[in-house]
Amino acid sequence: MTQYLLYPGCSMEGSAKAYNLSLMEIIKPLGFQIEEIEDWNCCGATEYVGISLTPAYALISRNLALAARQARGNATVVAPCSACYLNLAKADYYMNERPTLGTNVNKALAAGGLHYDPGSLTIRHLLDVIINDIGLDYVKQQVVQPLKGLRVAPYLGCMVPRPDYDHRWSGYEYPTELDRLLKALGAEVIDFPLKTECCGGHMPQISTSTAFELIRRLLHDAELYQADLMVTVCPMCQMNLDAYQGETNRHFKTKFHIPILFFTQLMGLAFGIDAKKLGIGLELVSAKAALKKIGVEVPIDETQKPTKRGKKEGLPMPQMPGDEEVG
Amino acid sequence: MAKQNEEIRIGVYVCHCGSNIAGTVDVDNVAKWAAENLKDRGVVISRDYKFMCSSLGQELIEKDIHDYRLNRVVVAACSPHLHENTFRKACANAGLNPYLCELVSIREQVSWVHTDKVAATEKSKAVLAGGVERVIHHESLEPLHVPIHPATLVVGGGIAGIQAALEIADAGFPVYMVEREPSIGGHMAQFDKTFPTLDCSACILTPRMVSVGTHPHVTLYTWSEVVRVEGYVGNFTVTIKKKARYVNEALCTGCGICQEKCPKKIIDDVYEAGLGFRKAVYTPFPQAVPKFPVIDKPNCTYFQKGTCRACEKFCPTNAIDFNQEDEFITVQVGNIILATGYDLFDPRRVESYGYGRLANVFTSLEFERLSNAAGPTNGNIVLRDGKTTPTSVGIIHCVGSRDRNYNNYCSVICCMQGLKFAHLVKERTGATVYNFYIDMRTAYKAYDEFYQRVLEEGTLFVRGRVAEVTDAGRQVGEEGKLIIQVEDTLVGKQRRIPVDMVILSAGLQPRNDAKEVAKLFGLSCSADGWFIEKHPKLDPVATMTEGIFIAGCVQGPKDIPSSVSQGAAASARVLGRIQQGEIALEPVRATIHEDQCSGCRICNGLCPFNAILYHEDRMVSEINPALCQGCGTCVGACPAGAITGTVFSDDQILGQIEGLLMLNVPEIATLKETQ
Amino acid sequence: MPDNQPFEPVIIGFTCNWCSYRAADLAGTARVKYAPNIRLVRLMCSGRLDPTFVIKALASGADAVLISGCHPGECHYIEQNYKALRRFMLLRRTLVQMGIEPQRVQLVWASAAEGVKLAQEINRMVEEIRALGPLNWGQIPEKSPIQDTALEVAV
Amino acid sequence: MIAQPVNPNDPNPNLRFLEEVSAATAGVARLEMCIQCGTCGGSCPSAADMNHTPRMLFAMIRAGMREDALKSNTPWICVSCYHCVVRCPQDVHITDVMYTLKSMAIRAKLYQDSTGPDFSATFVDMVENYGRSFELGLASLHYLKHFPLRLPGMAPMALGLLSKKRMGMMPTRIKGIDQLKTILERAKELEAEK
Amino acid sequence: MSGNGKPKFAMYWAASCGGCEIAVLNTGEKILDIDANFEVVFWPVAMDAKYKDVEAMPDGSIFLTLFNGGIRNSENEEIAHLLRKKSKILVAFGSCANEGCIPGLANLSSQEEIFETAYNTITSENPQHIWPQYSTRVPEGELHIPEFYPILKTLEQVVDVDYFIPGCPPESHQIAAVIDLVIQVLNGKAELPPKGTMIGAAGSTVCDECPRTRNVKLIKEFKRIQHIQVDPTLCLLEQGVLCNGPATRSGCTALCPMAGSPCVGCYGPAEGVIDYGARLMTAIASVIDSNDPVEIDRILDGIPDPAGQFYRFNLASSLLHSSKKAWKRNGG
Repeated sequence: MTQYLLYPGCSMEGSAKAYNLSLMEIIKPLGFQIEEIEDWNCCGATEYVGISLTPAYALISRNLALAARQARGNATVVAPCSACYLNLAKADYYMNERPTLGTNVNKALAAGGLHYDPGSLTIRHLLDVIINDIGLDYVKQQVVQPLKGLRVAPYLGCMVPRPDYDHRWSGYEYPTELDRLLKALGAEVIDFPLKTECCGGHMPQISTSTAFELIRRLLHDAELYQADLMVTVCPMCQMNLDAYQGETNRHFKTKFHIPILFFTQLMGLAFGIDAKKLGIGLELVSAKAALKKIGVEVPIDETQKPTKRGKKEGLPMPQMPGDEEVG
Repeated sequence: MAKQNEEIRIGVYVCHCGSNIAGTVDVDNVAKWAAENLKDRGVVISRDYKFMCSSLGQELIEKDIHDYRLNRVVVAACSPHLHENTFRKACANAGLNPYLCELVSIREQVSWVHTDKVAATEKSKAVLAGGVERVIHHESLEPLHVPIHPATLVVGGGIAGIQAALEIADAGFPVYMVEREPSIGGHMAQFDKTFPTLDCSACILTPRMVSVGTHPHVTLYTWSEVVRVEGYVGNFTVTIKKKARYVNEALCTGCGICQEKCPKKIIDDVYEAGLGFRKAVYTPFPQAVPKFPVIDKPNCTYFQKGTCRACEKFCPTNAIDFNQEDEFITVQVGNIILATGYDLFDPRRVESYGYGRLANVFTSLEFERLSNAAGPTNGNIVLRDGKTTPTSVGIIHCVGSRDRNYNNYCSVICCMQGLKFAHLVKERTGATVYNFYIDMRTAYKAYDEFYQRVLEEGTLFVRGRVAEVTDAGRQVGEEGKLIIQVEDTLVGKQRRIPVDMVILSAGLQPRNDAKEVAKLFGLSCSADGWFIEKHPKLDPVATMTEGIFIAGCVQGPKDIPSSVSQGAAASARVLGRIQQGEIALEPVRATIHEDQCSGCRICNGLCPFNAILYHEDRMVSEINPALCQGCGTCVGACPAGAITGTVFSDDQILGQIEGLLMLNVPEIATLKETQ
Repeated sequence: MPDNQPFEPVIIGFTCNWCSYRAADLAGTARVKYAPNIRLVRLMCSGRLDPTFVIKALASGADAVLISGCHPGECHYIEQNYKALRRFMLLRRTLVQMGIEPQRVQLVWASAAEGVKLAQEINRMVEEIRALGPLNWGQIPEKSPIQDTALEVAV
Repeated sequence: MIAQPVNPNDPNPNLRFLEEVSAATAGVARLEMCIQCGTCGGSCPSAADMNHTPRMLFAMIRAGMREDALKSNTPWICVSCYHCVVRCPQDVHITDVMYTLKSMAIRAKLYQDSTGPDFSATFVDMVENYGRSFELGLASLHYLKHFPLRLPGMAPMALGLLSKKRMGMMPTRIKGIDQLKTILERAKELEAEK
Repeated sequence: MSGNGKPKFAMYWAASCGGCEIAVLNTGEKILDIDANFEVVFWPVAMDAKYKDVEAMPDGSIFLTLFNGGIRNSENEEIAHLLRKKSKILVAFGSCANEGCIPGLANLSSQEEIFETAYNTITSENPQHIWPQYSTRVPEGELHIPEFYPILKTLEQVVDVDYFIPGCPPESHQIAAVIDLVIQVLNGKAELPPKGTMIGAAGSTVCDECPRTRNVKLIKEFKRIQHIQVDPTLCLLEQGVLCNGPATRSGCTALCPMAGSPCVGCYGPAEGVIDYGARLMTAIASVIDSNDPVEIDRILDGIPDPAGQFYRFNLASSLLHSSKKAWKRNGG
């Protein structure tokens, strides 16, 4: 019986409040035991490493050290935020691959009376735990209000499937975990080509033009595929796509209206939990209209969809793993 | 080991090798030292000479053998891999058993790798002493003579195998060819044109296939696999599993009615590379050799549902036989040629290229079928919808090759293949064609000329490994297209190039069952899975297992010309053997002494060549000398010391160790040279 | 040896005829320089290695032993180098118990193409052993001077 | 970390730059393995805004063009999406090399546009003082300095976030802030020693 | 026992447990043959005799001496030389004299460690660490006790030996056979084997006499006999139990394996084997069923004491003869 330690990450208290609320709501129906790492600190995002190596890794590793101290037996650290997940996983990985880094980090930790042996904790993203530990079958059982007719774009972002040090995901480019989960919730999942493209990361703070272009691409494709809303697994993605959607529209003179929700929020809805409790309404691009559809059939004009895998006539397509479930 | 009461009389010869050795080693000093200090070890004469390998040097040895009644010879010169045989011959000429000679290396292992004269000279003495202590325990040996059975087994009916089979059969010797598929022809039969000359693959291949099929000296087993290999060079016993065809070859005329009438249509993953269909009873292609179809049991309605029998009903000669069963045939052969070819790298693994996800991304083999007049589209190059002709096509090189995430090696053929595709697309569709490459490799006769030609034809070349192929349009002009995103490294900018069709020049990789096949034939595979040749340069078609040869892509990625050359080369080696009638094997062998063997069976599992057999009755193990390859693993493992190995016996090696450590106060200088 | 001399270890190297011995040849033809402290014994395969050889070398004055064979999966006799690996791992455990530092017996994979690698490994090992100091294993003192040969048995 | 250091006796200082970068990078950089295929530049979602594609940057590092390399905006435009890393046929740790170049540029004061460095600096200050990042403070500080003109445009969003309580007005400070500070101090010393 | 010109017989007990003596008595009536055919002149365990009596004997006057025990101290060595001088035929009798046997395992430890164990463990209260002094001054003069050597040596390592009888102890039927042989020789009915022969043993290894069925061997895990239910008919080694049988000289009729307990190797190496332990190691290692270093390591963890396992009886006669710290004390 592994013990799950939650590393919420800073945004869960701020911009990603909805993520936090919905997570706290769904762990009950999921029968999921998880305790927060006491007095955790910021992981440094993508900023600290850009300034100084050892301090950056010391900052991350303090959390690992705390978690290890809090752990009883083999513990798994669960991070809902992709950037946090990657930072923690990376520190754990590199402290091994580069022993000098490992020793230096531990020297630093020692100054604070802490120590961490790389490899002693398992670091995983929330989605991974829900899919692989709790399991889709169990999730299905909890669904009381299938998200029928809701067309969702599954958006994973970069830092969950890449670089994926211990190969937990079904692919670097086109992982299907999120698709499978949303299908299990009864939603209509579009085969979103940009599911692992970048949301712009910290670019809004550094080069707006760069950021807006990245955001535009995602919204553009989501619209093209007539998605009612986009589902994210990461506060930063949600923040960029939601909070900067307006600015992006202004920038490109576009009229995108793509609500961005966290997968935990949709799980909550499917589990029949009151929308308000799930922090729905906290998004800046309102999801009201989209959510109205739930339970109502809205036929989608298939011909509008860009052709992907060929139709029945013509030359046969190569078989793909999981063909039966996809499409 | 040395016979008791035999007086050991050793001659020692230290070679100058011009200045190669003498330049660093005080050879005269070494020779004198040996004469004085190794006298009591049986050294009766010790000389140094300018070039021991010269005829004069050899005569010197021969003369001494007579004059001094030498019964052992130690030469300190170059590596045994270079001149061991030279000096063995010299001894033989003087009537001394060649195996009573020992060559120790003071060139490759001393003069060429050390600079300090004192150190080098001291080490030479040690090495020489080692040789002397070793040679004392040498014994007279005779090479093993093994008769060669004139028949040959060729595994794999691709172009390499076909070439090999025909060469041998034309020389008048029997050949058994085993092919897994219903027809021979291999990958080449799937191609449309062949680079760089663009002659039609079928046109040059089919005649060869026919002559194999009709050759009086070739026995052809298609739809068959080798399941067992016993014996050794000159005398292999091979068991072939002839899978049930459910078609009586004696009655079948190959008229093809059964194929017309069969109601079951299946995607043909092998010959049509998944791009076309075949029936449940089929010959892969019209020119198939042999012409007899096979019934694909798992897909046959009758076998699955018990009804149908359409083929049986319509067969004019009642050749359909649903009761046929797998046959097991045993053949005797003297040599084996493996030409089992390659598998195409599966581009599904490169997610970012979208193969399998994006309809209009094709593999090289798919394109070969697409452009093949006999293919599913009769040679029309069209998109997956079966009708639209592409207006722009991107050809991506190095797919799955030169990539640590997949195969680390270069697949050799992809560049030329990409150029060929470019030409064909241009010729047939007039579409704009892009080639995306890391390095353009056209190193072979008339290959670069072909590159020039394709350049002239206006194919656009982009130096850069394609990052991704996507259908996610970003800007105008990209909708409904496949966008190839790449850094044009010569411009230093990222480009997004919209095309209608993408062709992946996928790499070659070892057959997925290469490792099992290797085990079956007692060969070894490289880490990549290609079969290892005896010598990468000087013996590319032989293997470490005597009597088994390799040809074509089984040894590594190759194009048709190289495969054919190897097929011919392998057959030449085999013919040489057959002509000799017998071969002499190095007497490096292990022997079990029955009286000491307690039958503990420790050694039984250690021999990869299955040379050790255990006699239940006498409770002792025995080694088949012809199967034994002389690795000595069992010798080194026997707890009772009941196994001895010739040429590398315990006494010889322990003696050498003592010799090497004899003078153990070497004034070896400090190692400045290495800093 | 005289004290003014720096300690120069003597290392016996057991090499495989098909890979490491050829690698040594290659180092030669390529004129790659390395420490002269190593003396090679050629075996047909690292699988021929009998721990007796290693112990014999150490007991007869060698300061260390280098065992070298084909890379895993590339043995010319298919898989015999794995037997060498197994023996090496067990032998080393025993020798450590006898007080012989593990660095004194090392296993190095080297293909026929790795002349440079072999040279580097040899140099590295020589340095390691020089740092360790001489082994000169204790010999059983000669039988005592008291002359006592058996008398003829006359009955 | 570098497989085979270039000839240490070669006086040409340019040869050292590659080793320096590799050594300063977390994990094993494998920079020396680059075959200039351009997979990174092709994969990069923000390549359009870079002075040099990553590939060019690596060529420059090899050429010992220290100043040009550290002046390049490329590392600052990198969005850490790791596309290049997982696709690189030579398994070069590209993203981490970018971080290294940033920190080197900061140390050498060679960066051209201070937006990136400042943002990181502001962020890091905040983290070092509170142990947590604090979006409102971060954003306002940063925007005042760099995009004063964007502020009005940002207003609705900021207000939105505020009104929806998605931005705390007050930062939270962790209990063990002093412990964290000592750890980071020690870490900085160690970094300096390198 | 009276003189009357019978050939003289001696048996001595150096560093050993005394089991060899028991083994001789175990021969039953054969003992009487000895008495019938020999005059026993020196046999401390059986009759009173003084070293000076032996010294008084003319050189070579003892026809047969069975010497058991290793050479652990100066007394052992002195008597070894003495008996060599006085005997026509000197036989290294039993594992200790042959190869050091269990006392030889002390060669893994330094003299200090041995004394520490012997004189200062729970078994012996000795707070002042008082260790034996080789010479002590007393009013009457100086007292001497034999000097304890840094390592135990085998008989052959100190004197010239004519024949060897292996075993811990030698099997009684083998002893009997040897006695018969010697008597035959005395009566001119047989020839003595060439000097240096191993007598009272067979030429192969224990497996040769072991009735258990054996197959191709592959070992995935080493098990301690007490932890498993042993198959009564199958080769022990194949069951993962470390059995020294394959490398151990036959002649004991495989008593231990037959009794379901692995061979410990007391009969020493097979003919022509230079280093018993090395041979056994190579055999055992070769049949480990793994090519993965990590897994091999895990499997080898099943052999907690390799040196003790592979050199239990013959450390002193092995090529390395002792651990470094044992001989280092006086420079080897």
